[in-house]
Amino acid sequence: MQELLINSLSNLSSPMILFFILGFIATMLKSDLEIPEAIAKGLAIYFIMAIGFKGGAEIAKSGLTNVVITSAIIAILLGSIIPVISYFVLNKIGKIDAINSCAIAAHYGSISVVTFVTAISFLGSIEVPYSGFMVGMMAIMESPAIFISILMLRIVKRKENVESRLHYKELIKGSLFNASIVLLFGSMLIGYYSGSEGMEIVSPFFVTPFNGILTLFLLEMGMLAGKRIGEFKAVGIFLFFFGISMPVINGVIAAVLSFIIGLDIGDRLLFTVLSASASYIVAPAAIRLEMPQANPSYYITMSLAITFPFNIIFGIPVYYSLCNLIQ
Amino acid sequence: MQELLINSLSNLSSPMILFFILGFIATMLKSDLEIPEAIAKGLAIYFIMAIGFKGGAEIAKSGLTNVVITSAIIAILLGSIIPVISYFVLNKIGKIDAINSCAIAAHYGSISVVTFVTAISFLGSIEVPYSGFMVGMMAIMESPAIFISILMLRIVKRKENVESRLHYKELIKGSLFNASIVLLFGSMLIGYYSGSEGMEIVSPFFVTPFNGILTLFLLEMGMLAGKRIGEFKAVGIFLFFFGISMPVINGVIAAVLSFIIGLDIGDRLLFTVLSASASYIVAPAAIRLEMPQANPSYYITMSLAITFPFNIIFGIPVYYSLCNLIQ
Amino acid sequence: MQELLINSLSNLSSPMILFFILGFIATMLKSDLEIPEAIAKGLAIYFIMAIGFKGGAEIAKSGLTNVVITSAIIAILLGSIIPVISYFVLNKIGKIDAINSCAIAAHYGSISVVTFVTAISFLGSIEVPYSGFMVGMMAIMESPAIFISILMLRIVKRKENVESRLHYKELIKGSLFNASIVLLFGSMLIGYYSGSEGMEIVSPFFVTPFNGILTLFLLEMGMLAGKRIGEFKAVGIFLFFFGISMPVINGVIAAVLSFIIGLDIGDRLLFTVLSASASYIVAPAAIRLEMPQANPSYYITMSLAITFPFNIIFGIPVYYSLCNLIQ
Amino acid sequence: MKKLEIIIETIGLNSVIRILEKQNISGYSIIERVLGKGSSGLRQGGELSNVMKNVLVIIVDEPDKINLVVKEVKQLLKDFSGVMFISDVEVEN
Amino acid sequence: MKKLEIIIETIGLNSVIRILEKQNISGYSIIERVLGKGSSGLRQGGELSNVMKNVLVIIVDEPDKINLVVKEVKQLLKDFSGVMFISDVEVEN
Amino acid sequence: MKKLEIIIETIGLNSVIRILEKQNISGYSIIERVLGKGSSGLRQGGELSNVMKNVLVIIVDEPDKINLVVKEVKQLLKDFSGVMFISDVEVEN
Ligand SMILES: Nc1ncnc2c1ncn2[C@@H]1O[C@H](COP(=O)(O)O)[C@@H](O)[C@H]1O
Ligand SMILES: Nc1ncnc2c1ncn2[C@@H]1O[C@H](COP(=O)(O)O)[C@@H](O)[C@H]1O
Ligand SMILES: Nc1ncnc2c1ncn2[C@@H]1O[C@H](COP(=O)(O)O)[C@@H](O)[C@H]1O
Ligand code: NA
Ligand code: NA
Ligand code: NA
Repeated sequence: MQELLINSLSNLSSPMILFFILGFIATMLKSDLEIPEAIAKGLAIYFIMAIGFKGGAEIAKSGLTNVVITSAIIAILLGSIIPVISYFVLNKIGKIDAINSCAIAAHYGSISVVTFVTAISFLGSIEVPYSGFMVGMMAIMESPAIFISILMLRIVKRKENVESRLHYKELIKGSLFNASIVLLFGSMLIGYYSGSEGMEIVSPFFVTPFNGILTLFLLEMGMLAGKRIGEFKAVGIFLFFFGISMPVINGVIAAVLSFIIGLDIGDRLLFTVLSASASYIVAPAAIRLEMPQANPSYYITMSLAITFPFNIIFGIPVYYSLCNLIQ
Repeated sequence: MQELLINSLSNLSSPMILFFILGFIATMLKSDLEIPEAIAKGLAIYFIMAIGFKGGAEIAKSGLTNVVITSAIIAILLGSIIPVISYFVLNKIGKIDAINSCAIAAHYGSISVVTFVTAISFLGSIEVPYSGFMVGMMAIMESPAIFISILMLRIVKRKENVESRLHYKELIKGSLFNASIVLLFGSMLIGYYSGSEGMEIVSPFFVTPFNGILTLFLLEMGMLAGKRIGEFKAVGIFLFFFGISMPVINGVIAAVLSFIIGLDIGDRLLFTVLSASASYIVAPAAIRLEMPQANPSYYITMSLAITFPFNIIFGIPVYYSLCNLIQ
Repeated sequence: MQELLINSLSNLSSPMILFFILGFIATMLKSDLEIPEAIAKGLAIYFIMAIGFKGGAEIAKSGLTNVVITSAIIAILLGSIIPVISYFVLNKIGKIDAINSCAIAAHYGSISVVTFVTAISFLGSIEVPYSGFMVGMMAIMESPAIFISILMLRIVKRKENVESRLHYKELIKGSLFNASIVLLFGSMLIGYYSGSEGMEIVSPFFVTPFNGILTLFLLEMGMLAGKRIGEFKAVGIFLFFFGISMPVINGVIAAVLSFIIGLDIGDRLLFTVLSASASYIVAPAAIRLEMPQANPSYYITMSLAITFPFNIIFGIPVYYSLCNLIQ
Repeated sequence: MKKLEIIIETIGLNSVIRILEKQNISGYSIIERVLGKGSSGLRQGGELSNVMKNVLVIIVDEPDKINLVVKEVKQLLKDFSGVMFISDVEVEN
Repeated sequence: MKKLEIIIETIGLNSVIRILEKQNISGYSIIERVLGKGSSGLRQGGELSNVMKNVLVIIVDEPDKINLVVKEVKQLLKDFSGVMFISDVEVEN
Repeated sequence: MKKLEIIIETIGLNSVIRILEKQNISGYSIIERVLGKGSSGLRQGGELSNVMKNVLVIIVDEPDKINLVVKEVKQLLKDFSGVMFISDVEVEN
């Protein structure tokens, strides 16, 4: 408990988190702080390259054990069961209609890269190591929930004979070959292949200023999140609570599963964070295409303006304590 | 005198200033060098974060003395009298109409962040320290001149029964909660709160490459300034001389006042530079809203293409000698 | 031969090249990886500043010998004969019409900054020095081929009495005062003038993270190149082979000439790379203006999507072995 | 139906939106970063304050509604740089 | 000739282009980053997924061809947010 | 009044502006980064030279003035990729 407090406070006094909060508040105050989107997109690419490369280089150094395969199975499992659980919570408890339930479920089953990056930075600050292959787990967890949710909607709606609109080709392209997956796996491969020598070449850009650049990125993310605050009312009280409690539930599931397969604390935290996080880049684009009747205000606001800030500010230290408890 | 020469030459041979001049000349030659605005806006945010954070961290280390309060009073005072003096010079000596006089006065009473950043870099190069709270003084000096100028216009025009168009809400929002003020104070708070530990985390991004990044930014600023060169003729000879002499007058006032309240040379230079500088981001937006009859070509060209280059290239070392003289 | 293999493999395992390939493949897979153009343009400016400054500072340190003048003559010579040779290969062997032959010839006679930057990074990795003035040679070689090609077209077409459309003013402005030339020479001057002291100030931004930032830039360049893959078919088999064999021919000419004038291996490689590279920023803009009947799909696709990848991935180590052979 | 196109300096956009909201306009579109020239001189961007850029607002609606908007925007254009023009369109839905 | 303007959410652009290609439309223009408001609420950008942005597609062609496109896009607009309007233009070439 | 819309490749913009200036056109607007397809193939951006992007120039003026501009731009469009169309608008000021 005391440890949780210490970690929470240390997290809350990290410049990264504080700049996120600053961005959030600045936008709420309707400050005219403009966020050049190009910069945000450029930084997103930077972080994917940085963590991918670092993960690959780490694997090159320490090798891969069998735990990778078990981990990959767990990753797919988590990506498949979280949307199902989420759907039932939304539809049965929250009485949210089937389409919006499926749409939201897809987001919570998928993952948020920035939350993962922040968790890595948190582990660095408390000097807890993690395995390079966990970056691959993130890539693996990005798409299954999207497929599962689309499947769920088809099952639920099969009687209604809803005009089917499955863009197979675009969906698979968008989910398997989407930007972040290709770039993540690619960067891992490059990091693996170019090893510690390559690491030396790129580390003044990808390692040394990593945390500093993260403050700038989280400031921008805070502004993006704060910009949606006006749509809170539209979201409603149930979905708001869903947005801060579902991550904890998903986190617990992941913490337990990753403990069972015998992962170390760092990797367990990362699995927990991945499960707790909700997608706001890949999932919205896929779901908008597949479920046009679902309301994008719901899922974008929830994942970007509720769950993301919650995870970044409070979630990560809480999940860390959680992982420490379960052993 | 000799010292002035040395400082001027050293300033003129700094890569930052040289790249500014390069950008200016390149654009004058109508080179097709395009300036991605998104990059310029992103860099502006970087510098505000960097100096804010550094200022806050410095305060955390050295504490605050009573001089802060006197300084804040001086800051507000300078921000209030400079527009009044400017107005009289413009209207009585230059025979500029009341509206344009008020509009221009607002710009010279407000401040330019980039000029301040360049002065900080100059102090660094001659290894003269400055106080962290001076960043706060910059934030304080941004808005008063805008309010004073609007007030002046109302007084001057009260007989004419000009249809009043005061956007109270937008004006106050735009002046008190504008991007740079919120971000500056926020970054200072974060720097203060996360202290030297936080500084260590962000310094590879906010400190080490600071001067290098400044060369890129000043290149872009030089290009933006050079782009307006075509409007020089529209501005006219009087306003041109105003643009290079008013800064010196304002600088002298600030140098004297800051000497009286007993500040050290570094802080005095910064007060002088703030007073000498003219706003080209915050003030134009506010004044365009409040004084639509004023000609934006005047104030934007003057502050961005005349006063800013003058201050950057010649002003800063001159002001430094000035501050050294007054003691 | 063995050395070539080693250098080729070492080049192929450098993170820079690997990220280029990743970008290329990702875009071919139609991944939705978006490239914020503003970032690419900002990075292009960064690299021009970085190599220009470094070149100038190096000249300040080691001085200039007579070889610079001979080199400049060679640079102009190469820029003048390559388009002529290219024209004949295209028009006589490939049976490409005169206008498109001239247009393409202009691109292969001009140079690619990014290829040059990658070659510098390659020399760094094998610890072979090069002279600062070579950056100036790049600037010198940018425009002659464009003028020569326009001249060739006029000669070829003189009988047809084609309506002449020479935008003298815009052409000269665009070719002599274009962005990269002004910025390159300007940065060299600044580097020369501010010397090793200036170098110290900017090196945490322009030197330390240089290779790391290059990975990000080459990723983006790979994506831009990959985006044009669809137009390969339009280009046809002859032009494709031209795009990978003409660079080698041009490279051999440059390797021989630069050996004759007695340059060191590093400088010879750079001359070879400059000659082998094809322009995809400056030349397209100039040629589009002067030869509107030429098909931009040809020259942009060839220089950006065929020759550039070829040079980056295979060319540079091959040219290095070539230069080593010729002695 | 009528299409109303308003080109106005960027800082006037909020006021236009307020009018559209007041008149309960059902839909509109905004294109940012419109450069141009008019009675108030050149607006060619190239500054960080956005004072030298315009936006284009497109509104397609019933003639009556458009007229109400036109009346109010006309007032606005006394204080902000901009122009406004109307044309006939056929809406397909 | 007729001018057809389609404002549609960004992720629908590919489908529109496919229709234009199918109908052998000779030319079209695209303006990206169009914000707006409509029956599906605000689309004010500010997210990294481009789900909250529109594009404007402009097609000038023979009335008959435009009608064929309109018919297919109408179908598309059941699934994607967007509007579509037609006006008369005179083409000068 | 007439509205003239010119879509032309980016490097032709300066020539268009020169024509507008010569004809003393009182106002015009420019939208940059217009992508598209036409007789000269796809222009989908994605290069650093801006050769593969268009601009849209909008000019609202008297029919006579528009005609003078049209005549000159027609000449220009022999050398630059682009199209041009005219429609009727009602200006509200
Ligand atoms: N006749 C016109 N045709 C097209 N756009 C115009 C016209 N007049 C003005 N504009 C646009 O409206 C903006 C403001 O116009 P003004 O208030 O006349 O300075 C200009 O910067 C142009 O973008
Ligand atoms: N009446 C309208 N006038 C202009 N643009 C509209 C109109 N209605 C909708 N739009 C545009 O079309 C987009 C989608 O509309 P909707 O499908 O109605 O939500 C909006 O975000 C607007 O950009
Ligand atoms: N029929 C059309 N409708 C709309 N835009 C067009 C049309 N034809 C051409 N364009 C635009 O004009 C540009 C140049 O056209 P072109 O000269 O025909 O290649 C294209 O890239 C399009 O942006
Ligand atoms: Na998740
Ligand atoms: Na001032
Ligand atoms: Na070449």
